[in-house]
Amino acid sequence: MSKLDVAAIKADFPIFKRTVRNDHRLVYLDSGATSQKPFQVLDAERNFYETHNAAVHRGAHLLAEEATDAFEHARANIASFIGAQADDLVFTKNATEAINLVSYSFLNATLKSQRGAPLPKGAERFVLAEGDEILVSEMEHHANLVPWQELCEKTGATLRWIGLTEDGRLDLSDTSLFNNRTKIVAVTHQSNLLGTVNDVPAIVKLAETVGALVFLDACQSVPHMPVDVVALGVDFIAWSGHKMLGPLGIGCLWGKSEVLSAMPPFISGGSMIESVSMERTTFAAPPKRFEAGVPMAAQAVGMSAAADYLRALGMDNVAEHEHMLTEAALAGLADIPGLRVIGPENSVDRGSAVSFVLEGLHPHDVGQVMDESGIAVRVGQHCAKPACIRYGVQATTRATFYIYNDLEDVDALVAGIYSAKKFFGV
Amino acid sequence: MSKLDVAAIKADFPIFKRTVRNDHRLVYLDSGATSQKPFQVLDAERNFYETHNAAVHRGAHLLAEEATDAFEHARANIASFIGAQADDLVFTKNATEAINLVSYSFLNATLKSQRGAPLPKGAERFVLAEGDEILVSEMEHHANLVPWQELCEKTGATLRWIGLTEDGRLDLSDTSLFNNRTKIVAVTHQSNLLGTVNDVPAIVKLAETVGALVFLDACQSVPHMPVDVVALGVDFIAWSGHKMLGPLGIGCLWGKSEVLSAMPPFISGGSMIESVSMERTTFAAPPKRFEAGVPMAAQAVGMSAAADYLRALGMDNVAEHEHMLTEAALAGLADIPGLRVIGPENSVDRGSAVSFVLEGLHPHDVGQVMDESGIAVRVGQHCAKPACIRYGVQATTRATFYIYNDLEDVDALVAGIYSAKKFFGV
Amino acid sequence: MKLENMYQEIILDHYKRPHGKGLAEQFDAEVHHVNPTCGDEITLRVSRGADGKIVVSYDNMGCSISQASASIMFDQINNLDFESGEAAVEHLIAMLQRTVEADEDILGDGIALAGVAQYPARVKCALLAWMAWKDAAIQAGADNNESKIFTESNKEQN
Amino acid sequence: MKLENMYQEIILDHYKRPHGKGLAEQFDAEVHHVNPTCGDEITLRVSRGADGKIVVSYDNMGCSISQASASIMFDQINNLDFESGEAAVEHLIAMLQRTVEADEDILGDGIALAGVAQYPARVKCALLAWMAWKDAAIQAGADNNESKIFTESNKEQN
Ligand SMILES: Cc1ncc(COP(=O)(O)O)c(C=O)c1O
Ligand SMILES: Cc1ncc(COP(=O)(O)O)c(C=O)c1O
Repeated sequence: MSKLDVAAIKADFPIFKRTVRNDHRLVYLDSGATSQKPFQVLDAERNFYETHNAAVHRGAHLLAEEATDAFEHARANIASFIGAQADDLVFTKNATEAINLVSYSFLNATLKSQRGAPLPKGAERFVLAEGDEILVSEMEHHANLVPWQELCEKTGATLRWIGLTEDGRLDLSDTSLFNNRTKIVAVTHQSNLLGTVNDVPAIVKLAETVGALVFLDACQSVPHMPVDVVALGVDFIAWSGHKMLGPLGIGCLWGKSEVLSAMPPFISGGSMIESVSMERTTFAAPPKRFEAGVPMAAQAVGMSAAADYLRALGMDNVAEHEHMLTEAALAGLADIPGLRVIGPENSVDRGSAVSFVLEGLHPHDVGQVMDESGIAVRVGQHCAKPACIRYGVQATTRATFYIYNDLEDVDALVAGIYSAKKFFGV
Repeated sequence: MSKLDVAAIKADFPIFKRTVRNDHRLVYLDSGATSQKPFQVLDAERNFYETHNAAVHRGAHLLAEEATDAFEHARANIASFIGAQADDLVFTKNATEAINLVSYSFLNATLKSQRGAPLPKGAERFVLAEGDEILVSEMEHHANLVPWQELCEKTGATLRWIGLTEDGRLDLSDTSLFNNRTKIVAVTHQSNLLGTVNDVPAIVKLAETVGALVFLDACQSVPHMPVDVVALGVDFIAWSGHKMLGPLGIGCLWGKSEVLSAMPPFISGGSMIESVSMERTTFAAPPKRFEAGVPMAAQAVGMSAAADYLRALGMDNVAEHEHMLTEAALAGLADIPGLRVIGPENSVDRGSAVSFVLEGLHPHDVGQVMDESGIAVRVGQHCAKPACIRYGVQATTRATFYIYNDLEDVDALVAGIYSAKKFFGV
Repeated sequence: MKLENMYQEIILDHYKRPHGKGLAEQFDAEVHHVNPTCGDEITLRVSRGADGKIVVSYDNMGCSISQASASIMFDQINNLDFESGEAAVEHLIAMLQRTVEADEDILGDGIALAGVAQYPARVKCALLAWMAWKDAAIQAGADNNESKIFTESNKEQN
Repeated sequence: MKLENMYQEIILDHYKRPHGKGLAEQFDAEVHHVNPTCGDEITLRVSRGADGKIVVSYDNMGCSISQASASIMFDQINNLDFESGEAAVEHLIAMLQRTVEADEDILGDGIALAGVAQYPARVKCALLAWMAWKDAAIQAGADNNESKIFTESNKEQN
């Protein structure tokens, strides 16, 4: 049983006041792409603009002080949401930038080291030699794949990947993938396509034996389950605000402090420097070193309010609620003739992203029929084309659940699939 | 005479409803750092979240369609604000990212070309050889200096710079700075420290003779004067939303379409790809190629509303209004004993950023006394340390004016300076 | 129900029994276009006859709209010269942007695609095959005046 | 007026007539700290006597608060051992975070810096010299137990 009061929660989200096509109620099953926002988040952001707006860390007047204070308070609060210290949390525009920040740290450290340019203490961990390896998996979102491909293409490092088992899990049987050339292992915590929750302790253990860094793509975990970076034992995590009830335009990179300190800057400009002359610039300590330019302070304040909202619900309760919906959805889908779930078919170590294909029906067409009755699912490759190829599908239809969904929404999903089949006569 | 009705404008900005220290009215003279936001902008952003929120370019359901439509409409509207086409406008998190996008295009094209990796047609313009030159100026904001220093440090290119005359202008007398090794000339349209408006046609002409690209930092021009990219004849401009009444967390890079098409990607991930496999990825055309991850759609909508707001006032009127305030401020400051303006002392080819130092008084202390009576000025190096060094000052106090300022604010500034002198007995 | 405007019988017929699907062995140019969000793909080949007529063949995967539209494309512009084919593509685009009334003489069964205009996310599906044809025809040198109008956003760039 | 709480007479006196300003020729460690937003700078040198006492000298540029605070720092911790000096630094930090009552025995004229706590943007100014001292002392090997507490955000990293 779920401890969430979905009716009360829904009342906090203005978007559910509108109706969609043909005056249907909105059945929003696309939180895996982006979540809806409660008024508490929107109010926090607006309040920042209406009463404290100023450029943070750039002035000494009252508004600048208040804005800086609000921004840094948000940082501390979001850090505490994942069990971290404020100084180890970097704000980015989205998770994608956060991943690129890490991949470019390797590029920049490598190039600077080749030219004997100054590097922070400990930067050797980020210096790549020809033939060094970057290890990802076949279930990665493009955001956690393409930056590493690009890094390899520019440095001569080799990209390797962990394959997938038939039932949608990482195939960790080939432990030679973890070897002494492996510099970093970058994998997702929870697959946005398959729903699989990966065995992080196992990966950390394998990486530790070869001294590789571990980067965890937490886009689909931080919004949906309790995450404690210390307990996870990884070196980095990244996620976006917009998938956890927060504003668009903000993401986070968390890193162990000694690892962040060892990284040269990525995006450079104002506020990330210590001292600048035409000839030479020295850089601030993290997190500032990685936050060039006027930052998204209002969005940080909004994201912090989102963390408060989720904390008040209890992340255990959120996970339990989604688990309940996932079990119901998997059960409902199992009965549908011609339907194949792409990803684990049971609810063990599994989040609420449920992807499927229907024989004789293209996902785009399925999604269209559902949309016509107000059900918003996502169709396509979900930025995870390699995993689609792995499972021999061109695209899937995907439903994802969140705190404002209930069993009625699951029923709507199942009914929607039957309508689509009927509409197309398959 | 100004054509702006400042009282009516002020009524649109919620922040002026509050008071600051000691219940003083807010005299906001720090728009050069960030501008305040009218309710029209805040409403537009909130309306997006409350009624259309979805991940853009990633779904086929109704909300996704509406969100995509709102986002792309915003792009077209903002592009038209600078006389450009929608497809040539890239959204970034701020101007700083936009500048880095260009500097990293050089880095990435150079590295990919060295390794024979695929590059877009025309990318040779971005390939650097040892000894190639990047030309900036001594008045650049750190955002338009440090990325180029970093690029040089990583590629072996040489950074050169245009010096400054005593009265705060670019010294274009040494034309040998423009030579056939010059790959790009990156200069500011209007200095955020000095207020100087640079002679763009002269720079474009010099650059053209040697075939160099021209990048214009338009952070302090687009918000304050009519800007038409076609008339300017440059290859790129960049600016931020937050300085033109728009939200934090969004900036723009505009580039000529054949130049943008020639650039390899910078930040990579979802939505910027054409096709992905584990082995190889191909990329979308601009602007998408440069917008990896879920973008800041709500902020784009807010920034578009800001463009509408300014367009309704008329950018000519905005410029004229600021000019009037600048003349009054320069006149008032000229009478203050021991005060030295850093930057042009007259109002010819000059924007509304007015920096000054006072004999025997540190800017931090000046700013503090002003703040105590509600006047928000910025103190420090304004992310332009090299220009501070050039003029032999450690820091300055800076007032910047915008549409919600009037002559009373100028009087408050002048009176504030006198109070500071009195307080410290100098 | 609006949905039936898009999924007209005639569209579903083309989808289920596509015309001209299958690649020719001989060709002057081949293109591969994809819709990156949904994964729809088409490989399309053209050869130019001495008379300037362009023969098209294709193979594709995708949703009902993209497949039906490819089938209709084959019916309408196979064996036409570049100008006539391009005119049909432009007419289809205009119809989907609702700036013209659909002309059955030009689009044939394609007029049934008019319902797609209500669903902006699907417009790309309807255009995929036609844009691929245009790209291939240009690559085969069919556009004597080297049309500069053409910029296909999904075209491979790298 | 709150402003006078920060700019007390005693602060302005130190600002106008700073104590101990000027760099010693001999030293075991030198640091250069800056406040990047406002440009305040300090160069600070320490040498360690055989008795463990640390002799400090400095040169600086900056606002009244940062200069007065450097002068007070000189009065209070020049010629102290590391532990006593560090305790003073910690006490100053705590006072500026308003977590302790200021103790004149430890901070001397530094208690007059308490008014700075009202202006968070100025706290850095008040701390600049003291943090530089701590950094220099550690670099000179004065902290036998290699204190891990110390992380100075303005320290040069590259
Ligand atoms: C001239 C100039 N260039 C660049 C920037 C950087 O803009 P942002 O911090 O919004 O990226 C600014 C403002 O901070 C500026 O005034
Ligand atoms: C697993 C995963 N990784 C990375 C991303 C990228 O996040 P964003 O687009 O917010 O940068 C997403 C979502 O799009 C995701 O689901």
